[in-house]
Amino acid sequence: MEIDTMLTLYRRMFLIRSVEERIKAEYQNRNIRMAVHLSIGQEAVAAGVLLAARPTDCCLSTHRCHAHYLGKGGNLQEMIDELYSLETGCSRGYGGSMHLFDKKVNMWGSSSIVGGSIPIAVGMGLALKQAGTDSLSISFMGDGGGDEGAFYESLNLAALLAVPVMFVFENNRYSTITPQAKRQAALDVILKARSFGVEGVSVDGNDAVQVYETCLPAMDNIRQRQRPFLIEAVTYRLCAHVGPGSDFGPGRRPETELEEWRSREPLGRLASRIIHERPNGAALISAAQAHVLAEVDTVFESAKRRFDEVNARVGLAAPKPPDPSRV
Amino acid sequence: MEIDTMLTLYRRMFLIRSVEERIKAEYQNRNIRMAVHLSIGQEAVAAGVLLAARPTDCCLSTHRCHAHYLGKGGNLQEMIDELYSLETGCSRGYGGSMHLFDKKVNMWGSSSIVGGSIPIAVGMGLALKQAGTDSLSISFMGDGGGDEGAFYESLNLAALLAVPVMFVFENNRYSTITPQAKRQAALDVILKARSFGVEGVSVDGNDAVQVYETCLPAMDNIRQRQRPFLIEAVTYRLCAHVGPGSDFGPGRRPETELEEWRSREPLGRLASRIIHERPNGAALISAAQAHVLAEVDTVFESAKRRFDEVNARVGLAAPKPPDPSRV
Amino acid sequence: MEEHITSKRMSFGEAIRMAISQAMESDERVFAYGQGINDPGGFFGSTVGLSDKFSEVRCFDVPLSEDSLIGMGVGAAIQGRRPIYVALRFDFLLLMMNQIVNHAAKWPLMSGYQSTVPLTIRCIIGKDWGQAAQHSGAYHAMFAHVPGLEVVMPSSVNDAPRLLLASIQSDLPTIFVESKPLYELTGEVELPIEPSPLGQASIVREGDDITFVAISHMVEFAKGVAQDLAEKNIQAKILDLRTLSPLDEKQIITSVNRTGRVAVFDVGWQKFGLASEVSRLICMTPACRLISPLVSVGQKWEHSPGGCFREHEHYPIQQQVVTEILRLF
Amino acid sequence: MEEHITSKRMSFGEAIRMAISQAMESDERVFAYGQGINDPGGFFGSTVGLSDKFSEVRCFDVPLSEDSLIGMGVGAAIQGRRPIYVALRFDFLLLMMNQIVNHAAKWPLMSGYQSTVPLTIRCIIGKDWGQAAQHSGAYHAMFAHVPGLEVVMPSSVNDAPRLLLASIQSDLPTIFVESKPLYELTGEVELPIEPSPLGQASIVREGDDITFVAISHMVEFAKGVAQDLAEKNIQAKILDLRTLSPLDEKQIITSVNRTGRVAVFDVGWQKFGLASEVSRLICMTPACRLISPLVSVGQKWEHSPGGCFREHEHYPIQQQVVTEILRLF
Ligand SMILES: Cc1ncc(C[n+]2csc(CCOP(=O)(O)OP(=O)(O)O)c2C)c(N)n1
Ligand SMILES: Cc1ncc(C[n+]2csc(CCOP(=O)(O)OP(=O)(O)O)c2C)c(N)n1
Ligand SMILES: [Mg+2]
Ligand SMILES: [Mg+2]
Repeated sequence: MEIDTMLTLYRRMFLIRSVEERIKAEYQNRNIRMAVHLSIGQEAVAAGVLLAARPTDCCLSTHRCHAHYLGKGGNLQEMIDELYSLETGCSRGYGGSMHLFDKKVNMWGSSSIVGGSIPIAVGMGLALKQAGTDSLSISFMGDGGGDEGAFYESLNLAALLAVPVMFVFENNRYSTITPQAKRQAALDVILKARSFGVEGVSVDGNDAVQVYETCLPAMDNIRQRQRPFLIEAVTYRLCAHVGPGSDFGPGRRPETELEEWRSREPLGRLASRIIHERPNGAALISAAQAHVLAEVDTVFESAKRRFDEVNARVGLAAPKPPDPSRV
Repeated sequence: MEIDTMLTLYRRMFLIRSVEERIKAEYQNRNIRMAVHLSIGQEAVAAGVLLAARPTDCCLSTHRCHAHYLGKGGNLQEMIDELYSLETGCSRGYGGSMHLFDKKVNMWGSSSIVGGSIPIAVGMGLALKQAGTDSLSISFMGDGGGDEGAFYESLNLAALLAVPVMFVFENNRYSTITPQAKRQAALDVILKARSFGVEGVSVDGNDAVQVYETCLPAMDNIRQRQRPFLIEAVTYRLCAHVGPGSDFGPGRRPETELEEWRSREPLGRLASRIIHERPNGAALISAAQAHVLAEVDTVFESAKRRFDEVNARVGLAAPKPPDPSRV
Repeated sequence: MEEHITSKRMSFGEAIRMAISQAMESDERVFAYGQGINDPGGFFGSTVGLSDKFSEVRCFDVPLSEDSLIGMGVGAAIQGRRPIYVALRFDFLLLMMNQIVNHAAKWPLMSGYQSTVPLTIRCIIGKDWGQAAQHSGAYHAMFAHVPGLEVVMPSSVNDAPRLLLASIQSDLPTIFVESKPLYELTGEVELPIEPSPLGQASIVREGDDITFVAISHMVEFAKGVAQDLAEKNIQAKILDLRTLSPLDEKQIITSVNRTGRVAVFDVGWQKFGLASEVSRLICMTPACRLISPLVSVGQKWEHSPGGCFREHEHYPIQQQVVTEILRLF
Repeated sequence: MEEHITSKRMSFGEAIRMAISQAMESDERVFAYGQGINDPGGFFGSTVGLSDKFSEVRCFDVPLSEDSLIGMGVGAAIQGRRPIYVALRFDFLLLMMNQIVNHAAKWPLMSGYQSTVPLTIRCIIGKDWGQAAQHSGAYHAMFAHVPGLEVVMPSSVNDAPRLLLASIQSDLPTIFVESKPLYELTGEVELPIEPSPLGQASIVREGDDITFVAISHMVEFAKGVAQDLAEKNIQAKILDLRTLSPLDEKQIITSVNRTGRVAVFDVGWQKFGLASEVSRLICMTPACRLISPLVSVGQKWEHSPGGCFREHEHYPIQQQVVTEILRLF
């Protein structure tokens, strides 16, 4: 793979990571007054899939949509403004963290109802086809989406009506603290998709390069054959389901998993590869990081300042943040 | 197979057939004032599955429930009373043709919402298990049920919670006039079920003996292992989707299919076999027929007389029957 | 091409089809889909021939996957298409609630009003040949309770195509509720069909003694009652609401203010229904006083039974309503 | 075993859990299920420890298959079990509408009333840390519109377990609506918990000048308003409806008849909602006249926004309501 592509992937992942780490850090100030679902640990999926996509391809997401918004190239300042409840936010202060929207880059929003955006993505694909474009529709979902009947109806509809849609089954193996195996009697989503007439493939969702290299030809194929395709990206969420905390321990996720998956976390892996393959890799990475961190800083400071200005007028008291253990 | 079992199967099928033929004949008098969905041609499914079941097993059905009600041993007079809108009907005049109910034989009703009764059947099975019985739940559905996400959710739930339920996928290859292939991109329901963790098998749904012989061990297995199972019974509806008419011709079902399936109709097939295998087969069949026809006649005459009595009081005008082409 | 206004007598089903056909002709973004939509019977005639005329790309049959079919419509609508889903029974919309309420109705707000959802869902209600509890329900009040949705309920052959065209052209998701009894009617329809603004009631009959607020096929029922009352020298003004959401609050209040008496003719249940909403308008309007209690006509507080004798007791009976209203005077 | 009445101070979540635990102890047919039900946090404490005490057979985690999960509950209920489904957000009930309305609510009638559906569905509403449009909706009016369902909406720590027990014991499907703000409360609960009859409002405050009809956490809000008004010598009587279906029509009418003024404090939208239904009762009762227009307090006619500034404008503000009511006098 070209170094440029690898660096782009890295930069996108690092942007996602940095933004989310910053959200974590700022959350205690209680001025991001909404539920946030972080993708820390899962960045390779958004970055890999969306770098392979074209700007004209249309994307829909779930409650966990920060990474997809940023991966699609959504405006960072508008996203952070949205998290700070500002009118200048990407959803004008109506959507919040779970409903990020940026028409300019064809990020068409998300649903916080699990499975809700899947059939909508099929409809987007149908519209793109009807309009005679060769764009495709990209539907991000979690493994929780695989519990919902709507997903199977959507697979069938997409195959039956020959809709250009890429289903991205982002399998972090949990819905909140319930593992996939406690919710699904059979775990092979590729087999399921195939039984409905949709081809698919499973990839290491923590390997951005593999995700990207799988998506590129798959997307070409979708465009040319006007047929849906499914990619399962196996990954792991390093933070809590919701909020900045953690949900490991008795009755929740086992600590051992955290250790195991931390060692496979996608940024470190790609960084090693870049450094390993390129003599100046480390320098390139540092430069990319510095650039991103500066941008993130500027954006947050701006949003925070304007939040304070607005709230000086409105005067809302900082509420208690919610019970971190539940959605 | 024992001659007694074959004769019982024949008698049940002949009862279903005779009742439905009589409904067809009486329908023009406009005193059966409701939509009727006839199972003529599909009798082997109800007869075969339900003869294999025990009286304590609990059954749920769909809009096309006459055959299942009768196959389960539901009271005939109460069924016909229900069709004549009488208070003495099996659903007390509230249910009508699509909602036949007879607790005495564990016929627990039906839903005219396609797919609606499938998860309910899973719940029935769960209750039977929780109560410590070894009864099972039997869920009849059409191939239309295979379009609905609820079916796949139900497969998963049944497999996950180890529920003793027998899914009977009665595949007459059409939903109204839309063939299965125009609704489902992939047709193999056994593959689908398996991908959700439910084993299954496909049988000739016009062969009552095969249906019965497949169900018997399968049901034993469900009882013993407390695991769901699916049987696909491929069959064909010889009448119109709804009402006493026919729905063959341009834009609907091809006439050629009718010819093909008429020759494979289940009553004639079983009769030939009985006659072929037993010297006195023909006589046994005639006796069974005469007995059933006499009962059907008595039951209809009684219901008709009482309908007239009630309507002499209430004075409802006979309405126009509905457009036969639509539900 | 020069267009001149003509008019044509047609059935309710033909009028609906005409509106769809005209919408598809003038806007390539319009498409229609539904289960069995291309059946030669074509939803009581309302979709006959559309796929021949516009191809199966723009009028297509679909599986029984109600929830996702509406989701698909939402997605296409968000991308600028104008889908019309034909749902037959209103009861089937209960399978679609997640997509209608959680998605179609909310998507515009969730996007900061940067996105529209021009989706139309046609469905049919009404007592009809013993269809029983799961095939004859009327749930318009549930949808009228939800912001972001429009609920349209025509009562006549002339209004229906006009209102349907407006629904298709609207940028909000619209529930277009037809009624089985209306499919028995024929009427004169002006061509080409012009969209009729949503949110405007029409006066079907003038009268000073009592206001009848009616919708859908209950407008015909109200006319029958009004005629009987006229024989006793009581003149009812009949307002045909035509749309439940938006609701023509102004005309309702103006008329009730004038007559001081009101009867509501609904096709559904009264609790938390149209009679309730009309009452709210009355109670919240300063100096709007009723001379006599409001009369509420609709379904009995129960699901509709399958047998004809039970069904007969379930729906309102003209003579009983006349008697009830006469008691007010 | 001898039981004597004691009482204990506890949180709302503990009170709910206590009711479930007591129901499960005294009736082996009761079971509870829900997504993440056995999380150590246990739905704000309301399910903590149940699976330890009663085994995972009677308190179990489930997939995200809302529609079928309710269907499963209906089936188990028809067979005599008494399932409690814990749904968290009210918005998720929109995925279950087909099973709740087309099946649970209709099955008894469709069987000629030979079958019952003792299913309870718990859900939670309310403004809560920017949950936005899809996680804070209130749809109780939609369910109260449907015959065959019960809708229960407790407002206090003491009532909630009592009403929940009655819901579990009821043979009808019941929507039990909790509220996020209530989970902040603690209160004294009498033990053992006795079921509280459904359909009876309770008088939370006496007063002769205006009737406040309130539900769920808006009872607390109404108390605040009443206190402010008392300073101006206006005494509000507060009726806590406790259940929306059945509705205590008699107490509402009796009180409104006496005070001649009324304000409705709802957690949802007003159109086709509780304010409408209260108005219908008023309009349909002979000689029930309002001295001043009804005041309706609830959510703005829009879905709830995610951002805190928009959200702030979306919900009622005590001072504004006080001002509006003062204007009536
Ligand atoms: C229909 C529905 N049911 C339940 C919930 C509550 N909920 C919110 S996120 C979530 C977990 C979903 O898991 P998954 O789809 O795998 O996404 P992940 O959180 O792992 O990214 C749940 C159960 C919901 N939002 N929608
Ligand atoms: C959810 C739902 N969608 C649509 C319908 C309308 N409808 C009634 S019966 C039927 C055909 C169902 O086909 P299938 O399940 O194969 O049963 P069959 O009629 O062939 O026995 C349809 C579409 C319905 N009743 N319910
Ligand atoms: Mg997950
Ligand atoms: Mg079929």
